[in-house]
Amino acid sequence: MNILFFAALREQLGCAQCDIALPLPASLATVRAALIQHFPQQADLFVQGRALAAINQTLINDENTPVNSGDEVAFFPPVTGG
Amino acid sequence: MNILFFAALREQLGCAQCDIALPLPASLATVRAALIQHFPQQADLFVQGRALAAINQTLINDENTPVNSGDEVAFFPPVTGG
Amino acid sequence: MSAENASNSQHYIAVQQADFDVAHEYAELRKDNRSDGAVVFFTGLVREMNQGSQVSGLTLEHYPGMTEKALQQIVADACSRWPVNRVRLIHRVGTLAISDQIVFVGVSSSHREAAFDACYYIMDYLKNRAPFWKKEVTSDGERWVEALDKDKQALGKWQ
Amino acid sequence: MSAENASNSQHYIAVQQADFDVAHEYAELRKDNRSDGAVVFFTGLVREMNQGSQVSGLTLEHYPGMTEKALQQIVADACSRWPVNRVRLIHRVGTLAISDQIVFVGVSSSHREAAFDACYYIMDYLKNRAPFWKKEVTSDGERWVEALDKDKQALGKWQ
Repeated sequence: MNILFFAALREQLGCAQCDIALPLPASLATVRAALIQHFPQQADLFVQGRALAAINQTLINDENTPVNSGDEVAFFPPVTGG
Repeated sequence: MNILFFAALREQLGCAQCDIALPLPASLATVRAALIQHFPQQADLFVQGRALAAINQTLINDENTPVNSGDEVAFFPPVTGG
Repeated sequence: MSAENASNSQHYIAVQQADFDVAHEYAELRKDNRSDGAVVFFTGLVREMNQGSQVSGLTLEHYPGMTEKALQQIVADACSRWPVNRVRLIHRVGTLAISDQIVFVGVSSSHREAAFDACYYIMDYLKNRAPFWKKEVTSDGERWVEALDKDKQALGKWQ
Repeated sequence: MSAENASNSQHYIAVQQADFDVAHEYAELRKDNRSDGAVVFFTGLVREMNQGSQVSGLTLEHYPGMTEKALQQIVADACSRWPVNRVRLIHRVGTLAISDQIVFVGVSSSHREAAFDACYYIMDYLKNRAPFWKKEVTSDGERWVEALDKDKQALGKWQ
Protein backbone atom coordinates (compact mmCIF):
# COMPACT_ATOMS: atom_id res chain seq x y z
CA MET A 1 0.00 0.00 0.00
CA ASN A 2 1.02 3.60 -0.64
CA ILE A 3 1.47 6.05 2.26
CA LEU A 4 1.90 9.84 1.98
CA PHE A 5 4.17 11.98 4.17
CA PHE A 6 4.11 15.71 4.74
CA ALA A 7 6.21 18.54 6.13
CA ALA A 8 9.00 17.73 8.64
CA LEU A 9 8.23 14.00 8.45
CA ARG A 10 8.62 14.04 4.67
CA GLU A 11 11.96 15.83 4.98
CA GLN A 12 13.25 13.58 7.76
CA LEU A 13 12.37 10.43 5.80
CA GLY A 14 13.62 11.94 2.58
CA CYS A 15 10.51 10.87 0.67
CA ALA A 16 6.98 12.16 0.05
CA GLN A 17 5.50 8.66 -0.07
CA CYS A 18 6.43 5.02 0.25
CA ASP A 19 5.03 1.62 -0.65
CA ILE A 20 4.81 -1.00 2.07
CA ALA A 21 3.60 -4.60 1.72
CA LEU A 22 0.74 -5.25 4.15
CA PRO A 23 -2.34 -7.50 4.03
CA LEU A 24 -5.50 -5.31 4.11
CA PRO A 25 -7.74 -4.57 5.88
CA ALA A 26 -5.40 -3.78 8.75
CA SER A 27 -5.77 -1.47 11.74
CA LEU A 28 -4.11 1.93 11.72
CA ALA A 29 -1.91 0.61 14.55
CA THR A 30 -0.71 -2.20 12.26
CA VAL A 31 0.09 0.27 9.50
CA ARG A 32 2.02 2.41 11.98
CA ALA A 33 3.99 -0.65 13.16
CA ALA A 34 4.76 -1.59 9.54
CA LEU A 35 6.13 1.91 8.93
CA ILE A 36 8.41 1.59 11.95
CA GLN A 37 9.75 -1.68 10.49
CA HIS A 38 10.15 -0.05 7.10
CA PHE A 39 12.08 2.91 8.51
CA PRO A 40 13.99 1.31 11.44
CA GLN A 41 16.46 4.23 11.72
CA GLN A 42 13.57 6.72 12.08
CA ALA A 43 11.26 4.61 14.21
CA ASP A 44 10.78 7.40 16.79
CA LEU A 45 9.26 9.69 14.15
CA PHE A 46 6.19 7.45 13.97
CA VAL A 47 5.37 7.36 17.69
CA GLN A 48 1.68 8.10 18.28
CA GLY A 49 1.26 11.82 18.99
CA ARG A 50 4.45 12.66 17.13
CA ALA A 51 3.03 11.48 13.78
CA LEU A 52 -0.67 12.08 13.19
CA ALA A 53 -2.51 9.89 10.68
CA ALA A 54 -5.28 10.55 8.18
CA ILE A 55 -7.34 7.98 6.30
CA ASN A 56 -9.07 9.30 3.21
CA GLN A 57 -8.22 12.90 4.17
CA THR A 58 -9.75 12.61 7.63
CA LEU A 59 -7.70 12.86 10.82
CA ILE A 60 -7.94 9.59 12.78
CA ASN A 61 -7.45 9.38 16.52
CA ASP A 62 -8.57 5.76 17.07
CA GLU A 63 -5.68 3.44 16.25
CA ASN A 64 -8.14 0.54 15.82
CA THR A 65 -9.68 2.20 12.75
CA PRO A 66 -9.41 -0.19 9.79
CA VAL A 67 -7.43 0.72 6.69
CA ASN A 68 -8.97 -0.86 3.60
CA SER A 69 -7.61 -1.46 0.14
CA GLY A 70 -7.84 1.73 -1.90
CA ASP A 71 -7.81 4.05 1.15
CA GLU A 72 -5.53 7.06 0.99
CA VAL A 73 -3.33 6.97 4.11
CA ALA A 74 -1.08 9.81 5.22
CA PHE A 75 1.23 10.44 8.17
CA PHE A 76 2.43 13.88 9.20
CA PRO A 77 3.59 15.93 12.22
CA PRO A 78 1.16 17.83 14.48
CA VAL A 79 -0.22 20.71 12.42
CA THR A 80 0.95 24.32 12.81
CA GLY A 81 -1.29 26.45 10.59
CA GLY A 82 -3.36 29.48 11.53
CA MET B 1 -28.22 70.42 43.40
CA ASN B 2 -28.57 69.83 39.68
CA ILE B 3 -29.28 66.33 38.34
CA LEU B 4 -29.09 65.19 34.70
CA PHE B 5 -31.45 62.69 33.02
CA PHE B 6 -30.98 60.75 29.81
CA ALA B 7 -32.90 58.69 27.27
CA ALA B 8 -36.24 57.12 28.31
CA LEU B 9 -35.98 58.59 31.80
CA ARG B 10 -35.54 62.09 30.37
CA GLU B 11 -38.60 61.61 28.15
CA GLN B 12 -40.75 60.09 30.90
CA LEU B 13 -39.92 62.94 33.29
CA GLY B 14 -40.26 65.51 30.53
CA CYS B 15 -37.00 67.21 31.49
CA ALA B 16 -33.29 66.79 30.83
CA GLN B 17 -32.33 68.03 34.29
CA CYS B 18 -33.81 69.25 37.55
CA ASP B 19 -32.74 71.14 40.65
CA ILE B 20 -33.47 69.62 44.03
CA ALA B 21 -32.72 71.12 47.42
CA LEU B 22 -30.57 68.75 49.48
CA PRO B 23 -27.86 69.30 52.13
CA LEU B 24 -24.53 67.95 50.83
CA PRO B 25 -22.62 65.73 51.23
CA ALA B 26 -25.38 63.13 51.02
CA SER B 27 -25.31 59.47 50.03
CA LEU B 28 -26.43 58.43 46.58
CA ALA B 29 -29.34 56.66 48.30
CA THR B 30 -30.42 59.99 49.81
CA VAL B 31 -30.27 61.68 46.42
CA ARG B 32 -32.34 58.88 44.92
CA ALA B 33 -34.93 59.24 47.72
CA ALA B 34 -35.06 63.00 47.15
CA LEU B 35 -35.77 62.42 43.45
CA ILE B 36 -38.63 60.10 44.33
CA GLN B 37 -40.09 62.86 46.53
CA HIS B 38 -39.55 65.41 43.78
CA PHE B 39 -41.31 63.25 41.15
CA PRO B 40 -43.99 61.46 43.23
CA GLN B 41 -46.01 60.44 40.14
CA GLN B 42 -42.94 58.76 38.60
CA ALA B 43 -41.44 57.29 41.74
CA ASP B 44 -41.11 53.81 40.21
CA LEU B 45 -38.76 55.14 37.53
CA PHE B 46 -36.09 55.72 40.16
CA VAL B 47 -36.08 52.26 41.70
CA GLN B 48 -32.52 50.92 41.99
CA GLY B 49 -31.73 48.79 38.96
CA ARG B 50 -34.30 50.62 36.86
CA ALA B 51 -32.42 53.93 37.07
CA LEU B 52 -28.62 53.73 37.09
CA ALA B 53 -26.65 56.59 38.59
CA ALA B 54 -23.35 58.23 37.70
CA ILE B 55 -21.33 60.63 39.82
CA ASN B 56 -18.82 62.73 37.91
CA GLN B 57 -19.36 60.60 34.79
CA THR B 58 -18.62 57.34 36.57
CA LEU B 59 -21.23 54.62 37.03
CA ILE B 60 -21.87 54.04 40.74
CA ASN B 61 -23.14 50.76 42.15
CA ASP B 62 -22.66 51.46 45.85
CA GLU B 63 -25.63 53.50 47.09
CA ASN B 64 -23.57 54.65 50.09
CA THR B 65 -21.22 56.59 47.84
CA PRO B 66 -21.19 60.26 48.95
CA VAL B 67 -22.34 63.02 46.63
CA ASN B 68 -20.43 66.23 47.31
CA SER B 69 -21.10 69.81 46.39
CA GLY B 70 -20.01 70.42 42.80
CA ASP B 71 -20.36 66.78 41.75
CA GLU B 72 -22.10 66.09 38.45
CA VAL B 73 -24.89 63.62 39.15
CA ALA B 74 -26.91 61.83 36.46
CA PHE B 75 -29.66 59.20 36.43
CA PHE B 76 -30.53 57.10 33.39
CA PRO B 77 -32.00 53.76 32.34
CA PRO B 78 -29.85 50.64 31.88
CA VAL B 79 -27.68 51.24 28.84
CA THR B 80 -28.37 49.69 25.42
CA GLY B 81 -25.43 50.59 23.19
CA GLY B 82 -23.21 48.30 21.17
CA MET C 1 -16.00 64.01 20.06
CA SER C 2 -12.89 61.91 19.54
CA ALA C 3 -10.38 61.15 22.26
CA GLU C 4 -7.06 59.33 22.24
CA ASN C 5 -6.60 57.27 25.36
CA ALA C 6 -4.03 59.32 27.23
CA SER C 7 -2.65 56.30 29.08
CA ASN C 8 -1.52 54.53 25.93
CA SER C 9 -0.97 56.14 22.57
CA GLN C 10 -1.46 52.75 20.87
CA HIS C 11 -5.18 52.90 21.65
CA TYR C 12 -7.80 54.93 19.83
CA ILE C 13 -11.27 55.62 21.19
CA ALA C 14 -13.90 57.71 19.42
CA VAL C 15 -17.59 58.54 19.73
CA GLN C 16 -18.89 60.05 16.52
CA GLN C 17 -21.87 60.52 14.21
CA ALA C 18 -19.78 59.71 11.14
CA ASP C 19 -19.54 56.20 9.79
CA PHE C 20 -16.24 54.35 10.15
CA ASP C 21 -14.21 52.40 7.60
CA VAL C 22 -13.29 48.92 8.77
CA ALA C 23 -10.49 48.67 6.19
CA HIS C 24 -8.93 51.83 7.60
CA GLU C 25 -9.24 50.60 11.19
CA TYR C 26 -7.73 47.26 10.27
CA ALA C 27 -4.86 49.00 8.47
CA GLU C 28 -4.18 51.09 11.60
CA LEU C 29 -3.99 47.95 13.70
CA ARG C 30 -1.45 46.41 11.29
CA LYS C 31 0.61 49.48 10.37
CA ASP C 32 4.31 49.13 11.27
CA ASN C 33 3.32 46.23 13.48
CA ARG C 34 5.78 43.36 13.17
CA SER C 35 5.10 41.82 16.56
CA ASP C 36 1.38 41.05 16.48
CA GLY C 37 0.23 37.74 15.08
CA ALA C 38 -3.48 38.18 15.75
CA VAL C 39 -6.15 40.78 15.03
CA VAL C 40 -9.72 40.29 16.23
CA PHE C 41 -12.46 42.73 15.49
CA PHE C 42 -16.14 43.05 16.16
CA THR C 43 -18.68 45.22 14.39
CA GLY C 44 -22.22 45.76 15.57
CA LEU C 45 -24.82 46.45 12.87
CA VAL C 46 -28.43 47.66 12.96
CA ARG C 47 -30.67 44.60 12.58
CA GLU C 48 -34.03 44.64 10.86
CA MET C 49 -35.65 42.53 13.58
CA ASN C 50 -35.17 43.31 17.26
CA GLN C 51 -37.07 42.21 20.35
CA GLY C 52 -39.91 40.94 18.18
CA SER C 53 -40.48 43.98 15.98
CA GLN C 54 -39.62 45.07 12.48
CA VAL C 55 -37.19 47.97 12.80
CA SER C 56 -36.73 50.65 10.16
CA GLY C 57 -34.02 52.68 11.89
CA LEU C 58 -32.76 53.92 15.21
CA THR C 59 -31.34 56.86 17.07
CA LEU C 60 -28.43 56.47 19.45
CA GLU C 61 -28.30 58.87 22.37
CA HIS C 62 -25.35 59.10 24.72
CA TYR C 63 -24.09 61.02 27.74
CA PRO C 64 -21.33 63.24 26.34
CA GLY C 65 -18.44 63.51 28.72
CA MET C 66 -19.20 60.23 30.42
CA THR C 67 -19.11 58.11 27.27
CA GLU C 68 -15.44 58.54 26.44
CA LYS C 69 -14.51 58.13 30.10
CA ALA C 70 -16.47 54.87 30.37
CA LEU C 71 -14.96 53.49 27.14
CA GLN C 72 -11.45 54.42 28.21
CA GLN C 73 -11.96 52.63 31.51
CA ILE C 74 -13.22 49.49 29.78
CA VAL C 75 -10.26 49.47 27.37
CA ALA C 76 -7.81 50.08 30.22
CA ASP C 77 -9.34 47.19 32.18
CA ALA C 78 -9.05 44.88 29.16
CA CYS C 79 -5.42 45.91 28.66
CA SER C 80 -4.62 45.17 32.29
CA ARG C 81 -6.06 41.66 31.93
CA TRP C 82 -4.53 40.60 28.59
CA PRO C 83 -1.30 41.45 26.75
CA VAL C 84 -2.88 43.35 23.89
CA ASN C 85 -0.90 45.90 21.93
CA ARG C 86 -3.44 48.03 20.10
CA VAL C 87 -7.13 48.67 20.63
CA ARG C 88 -9.39 50.74 18.37
CA LEU C 89 -12.91 51.41 19.58
CA ILE C 90 -15.43 53.56 17.72
CA HIS C 91 -19.08 53.97 18.67
CA ARG C 92 -21.52 55.96 16.59
CA VAL C 93 -24.33 58.17 17.87
CA GLY C 94 -27.23 59.84 16.08
CA THR C 95 -29.59 58.45 13.46
CA LEU C 96 -28.82 55.10 11.80
CA ALA C 97 -30.54 52.90 9.19
CA ILE C 98 -30.82 49.11 8.83
CA SER C 99 -27.44 47.44 8.25
CA ASP C 100 -25.57 50.58 9.32
CA GLN C 101 -22.47 50.10 11.39
CA ILE C 102 -22.89 50.99 15.08
CA VAL C 103 -19.70 49.99 16.81
CA PHE C 104 -16.20 48.78 15.99
CA VAL C 105 -13.81 47.11 18.41
CA GLY C 106 -10.47 45.99 17.01
CA VAL C 107 -7.68 44.42 19.06
CA SER C 108 -4.21 43.27 18.04
CA SER C 109 -1.96 41.06 20.10
CA SER C 110 0.93 38.63 19.73
CA HIS C 111 -1.45 35.72 20.26
CA ARG C 112 -5.04 34.99 19.39
CA GLU C 113 -6.26 34.18 22.90
CA ALA C 114 -5.55 37.68 24.20
CA ALA C 115 -7.04 39.32 21.11
CA PHE C 116 -10.25 37.26 21.23
CA ASP C 117 -10.76 37.60 24.97
CA ALA C 118 -10.02 41.33 25.11
CA CYS C 119 -12.31 42.11 22.16
CA TYR C 120 -15.15 40.04 23.63
CA TYR C 121 -14.62 41.56 27.10
CA ILE C 122 -14.72 45.11 25.73
CA MET C 123 -18.03 44.44 23.96
CA ASP C 124 -19.57 42.74 27.01
CA TYR C 125 -18.64 45.66 29.26
CA LEU C 126 -19.61 48.28 26.69
CA LYS C 127 -23.08 46.68 26.60
CA ASN C 128 -23.42 47.12 30.37
CA ARG C 129 -21.35 50.16 31.30
CA ALA C 130 -21.15 52.65 28.46
CA PRO C 131 -23.92 55.30 28.49
CA PHE C 132 -25.54 54.73 25.10
CA TRP C 133 -29.27 54.26 24.54
CA LYS C 134 -31.02 53.08 21.40
CA LYS C 135 -34.44 54.33 20.35
CA GLU C 136 -35.89 52.27 17.53
CA VAL C 137 -38.39 53.23 14.86
CA THR C 138 -40.69 50.22 14.45
CA SER C 139 -43.93 49.57 12.61
CA ASP C 140 -45.66 50.33 15.95
CA GLY C 141 -43.90 53.66 16.39
CA GLU C 142 -40.80 54.68 18.33
CA ARG C 143 -39.61 52.80 21.39
CA TRP C 144 -36.57 52.69 23.63
CA VAL C 145 -34.72 49.39 23.41
CA GLU C 146 -34.94 47.35 26.62
CA ALA C 147 -31.73 46.31 28.34
CA LEU C 148 -31.51 42.51 28.40
CA ASP C 149 -30.70 40.24 31.32
CA LYS C 150 -28.51 38.16 29.03
CA ASP C 151 -26.20 41.15 28.56
CA LYS C 152 -25.85 41.54 32.31
CA GLN C 153 -25.27 37.80 32.70
CA ALA C 154 -22.61 37.94 29.97
CA LEU C 155 -20.29 39.65 32.47
CA GLY C 156 -20.26 36.44 34.49
CA LYS C 157 -17.76 34.87 32.13
CA TRP C 158 -15.15 37.46 33.15
CA GLN C 159 -15.38 37.01 36.92
CA MET D 1 -7.69 25.62 -4.69
CA SER D 2 -10.87 27.32 -3.63
CA ALA D 3 -13.99 25.50 -2.56
CA GLU D 4 -17.46 26.66 -1.60
CA ASN D 5 -18.84 24.67 1.28
CA ALA D 6 -21.39 22.51 -0.48
CA SER D 7 -23.57 22.10 2.59
CA ASN D 8 -24.36 25.80 2.88
CA SER D 9 -24.00 28.37 0.14
CA GLN D 10 -23.69 31.12 2.76
CA HIS D 11 -20.25 29.86 3.69
CA TYR D 12 -17.04 30.37 1.77
CA ILE D 13 -13.87 28.37 2.33
CA ALA D 14 -10.68 28.81 0.34
CA VAL D 15 -7.05 27.68 0.47
CA GLN D 16 -4.90 29.85 -1.75
CA GLN D 17 -1.47 31.34 -2.36
CA ALA D 18 -2.95 34.76 -3.14
CA ASP D 19 -3.40 37.38 -0.45
CA PHE D 20 -6.92 38.23 0.68
CA ASP D 21 -8.64 41.58 1.14
CA VAL D 22 -10.27 41.98 4.54
CA ALA D 23 -12.48 44.83 3.28
CA HIS D 24 -13.85 42.54 0.55
CA GLU D 25 -14.47 39.69 2.99
CA TYR D 26 -16.21 42.02 5.41
CA ALA D 27 -18.36 43.41 2.59
CA GLU D 28 -19.38 39.86 1.63
CA LEU D 29 -20.44 39.17 5.20
CA ARG D 30 -22.60 42.32 5.21
CA LYS D 31 -23.96 42.27 1.64
CA ASP D 32 -27.79 42.09 1.53
CA ASN D 33 -27.69 41.06 5.14
CA ARG D 34 -30.42 42.78 7.15
CA SER D 35 -30.70 40.17 9.87
CA ASP D 36 -27.20 40.01 11.34
CA GLY D 37 -26.26 42.38 14.13
CA ALA D 38 -22.75 41.09 14.73
CA VAL D 39 -19.66 40.38 12.67
CA VAL D 40 -16.52 38.98 14.29
CA PHE D 41 -13.37 38.33 12.38
CA PHE D 42 -9.90 37.08 13.08
CA THR D 43 -6.78 37.50 11.01
CA GLY D 44 -3.50 35.71 11.69
CA LEU D 45 -0.33 37.53 10.64
CA VAL D 46 3.32 36.47 10.33
CA ARG D 47 5.13 37.69 13.46
CA GLU D 48 8.75 38.75 13.52
CA MET D 49 9.45 36.84 16.73
CA ASN D 50 8.33 33.24 17.20
CA GLN D 51 9.36 30.57 19.68
CA GLY D 52 12.39 32.64 20.69
CA SER D 53 13.82 33.41 17.25
CA GLN D 54 13.87 36.31 14.85
CA VAL D 55 11.87 35.25 11.80
CA SER D 56 12.38 36.72 8.33
CA GLY D 57 9.68 34.75 6.52
CA LEU D 58 7.95 31.42 6.29
CA THR D 59 6.60 28.80 3.94
CA LEU D 60 3.22 27.19 4.51
CA GLU D 61 2.82 23.62 3.31
CA HIS D 62 -0.50 21.80 3.32
CA TYR D 63 -2.08 18.49 2.33
CA PRO D 64 -4.14 19.32 -0.76
CA GLY D 65 -7.40 17.46 -0.77
CA MET D 66 -7.50 17.04 2.97
CA THR D 67 -7.22 20.74 3.81
CA GLU D 68 -10.55 21.86 2.35
CA LYS D 69 -12.27 18.81 3.81
CA ALA D 70 -10.88 19.53 7.30
CA LEU D 71 -11.86 23.21 7.11
CA GLN D 72 -15.37 22.38 5.91
CA GLN D 73 -15.80 19.98 8.82
CA ILE D 74 -14.66 22.58 11.34
CA VAL D 75 -17.02 25.21 9.89
CA ALA D 76 -19.90 22.70 9.82
CA ASP D 77 -19.24 21.80 13.47
CA ALA D 78 -19.22 25.49 14.47
CA CYS D 79 -22.49 26.07 12.59
CA SER D 80 -24.12 23.15 14.38
CA ARG D 81 -23.15 24.61 17.76
CA TRP D 82 -24.09 28.27 17.23
CA PRO D 83 -26.70 30.10 15.13
CA VAL D 84 -24.29 31.76 12.72
CA ASN D 85 -25.42 32.86 9.29
CA ARG D 86 -22.29 33.36 7.23
CA VAL D 87 -18.76 32.11 7.62
CA ARG D 88 -15.80 33.05 5.42
CA LEU D 89 -12.55 31.21 5.96
CA ILE D 90 -9.42 31.73 3.88
CA HIS D 91 -6.03 30.19 4.60
CA ARG D 92 -2.96 30.97 2.57
CA VAL D 93 -0.19 28.56 1.58
CA GLY D 94 3.23 29.17 0.02
CA THR D 95 5.87 31.74 0.89
CA LEU D 96 5.00 34.63 3.20
CA ALA D 97 6.88 37.61 4.65
CA ILE D 98 6.71 39.34 8.05
CA SER D 99 3.32 41.01 8.68
CA ASP D 100 1.74 39.10 5.79
CA GLN D 101 -1.78 37.83 6.30
CA ILE D 102 -2.00 34.06 6.87
CA VAL D 103 -5.61 33.32 7.72
CA PHE D 104 -9.00 35.04 7.81
CA VAL D 105 -12.05 33.79 9.68
CA GLY D 106 -15.16 35.97 9.51
CA VAL D 107 -18.49 35.10 11.07
CA SER D 108 -21.80 36.95 11.03
CA SER D 109 -24.73 36.24 13.32
CA SER D 110 -27.78 37.91 14.80
CA HIS D 111 -26.01 38.21 18.13
CA ARG D 112 -22.46 38.77 19.24
CA GLU D 113 -22.12 35.69 21.46
CA ALA D 114 -22.58 33.25 18.56
CA ALA D 115 -20.27 35.25 16.31
CA PHE D 116 -17.48 35.48 18.91
CA ASP D 117 -17.73 31.86 19.99
CA ALA D 118 -17.94 30.40 16.48
CA CYS D 119 -14.99 32.48 15.22
CA TYR D 120 -12.85 31.54 18.23
CA TYR D 121 -13.88 27.85 17.94
CA ILE D 122 -12.98 27.73 14.24
CA MET D 123 -9.52 29.15 14.93
CA ASP D 124 -8.90 26.78 17.86
CA TYR D 125 -9.85 23.74 15.78
CA LEU D 126 -8.00 24.95 12.69
CA LYS D 127 -4.85 25.16 14.84
CA ASN D 128 -5.25 21.49 15.84
CA ARG D 129 -7.01 19.78 12.95
CA ALA D 130 -6.26 21.45 9.63
CA PRO D 131 -3.22 20.02 7.81
CA PHE D 132 -1.01 23.10 7.47
CA TRP D 133 2.64 23.25 8.51
CA LYS D 134 4.84 26.32 8.85
CA LYS D 135 8.53 26.33 8.07
CA GLU D 136 10.24 29.48 9.24
CA VAL D 137 13.35 31.18 7.97
CA THR D 138 15.23 32.39 11.06
CA SER D 139 18.67 33.86 11.69
CA ASP D 140 19.75 30.28 12.52
CA GLY D 141 18.41 28.85 9.26
CA GLU D 142 15.17 27.14 8.35
CA ARG D 143 13.10 25.22 10.90
CA TRP D 144 9.68 23.64 11.15
CA VAL D 145 7.46 25.37 13.69
CA GLU D 146 6.71 23.18 16.72
CA ALA D 147 3.09 22.47 17.59
CA LEU D 148 2.34 23.91 21.03
CA ASP D 149 0.63 22.21 23.97
CA LYS D 150 -1.31 25.42 24.61
CA ASP D 151 -3.02 25.04 21.23
CA LYS D 152 -4.09 21.51 22.11
CA GLN D 153 -5.27 22.67 25.53
CA ALA D 154 -7.25 25.49 23.90
CA LEU D 155 -9.78 22.89 22.73
CA GLY D 156 -10.67 22.27 26.37
CA LYS D 157 -12.83 25.38 26.46
CA TRP D 158 -15.19 23.83 23.89
CA GLN D 159 -15.79 20.53 25.70
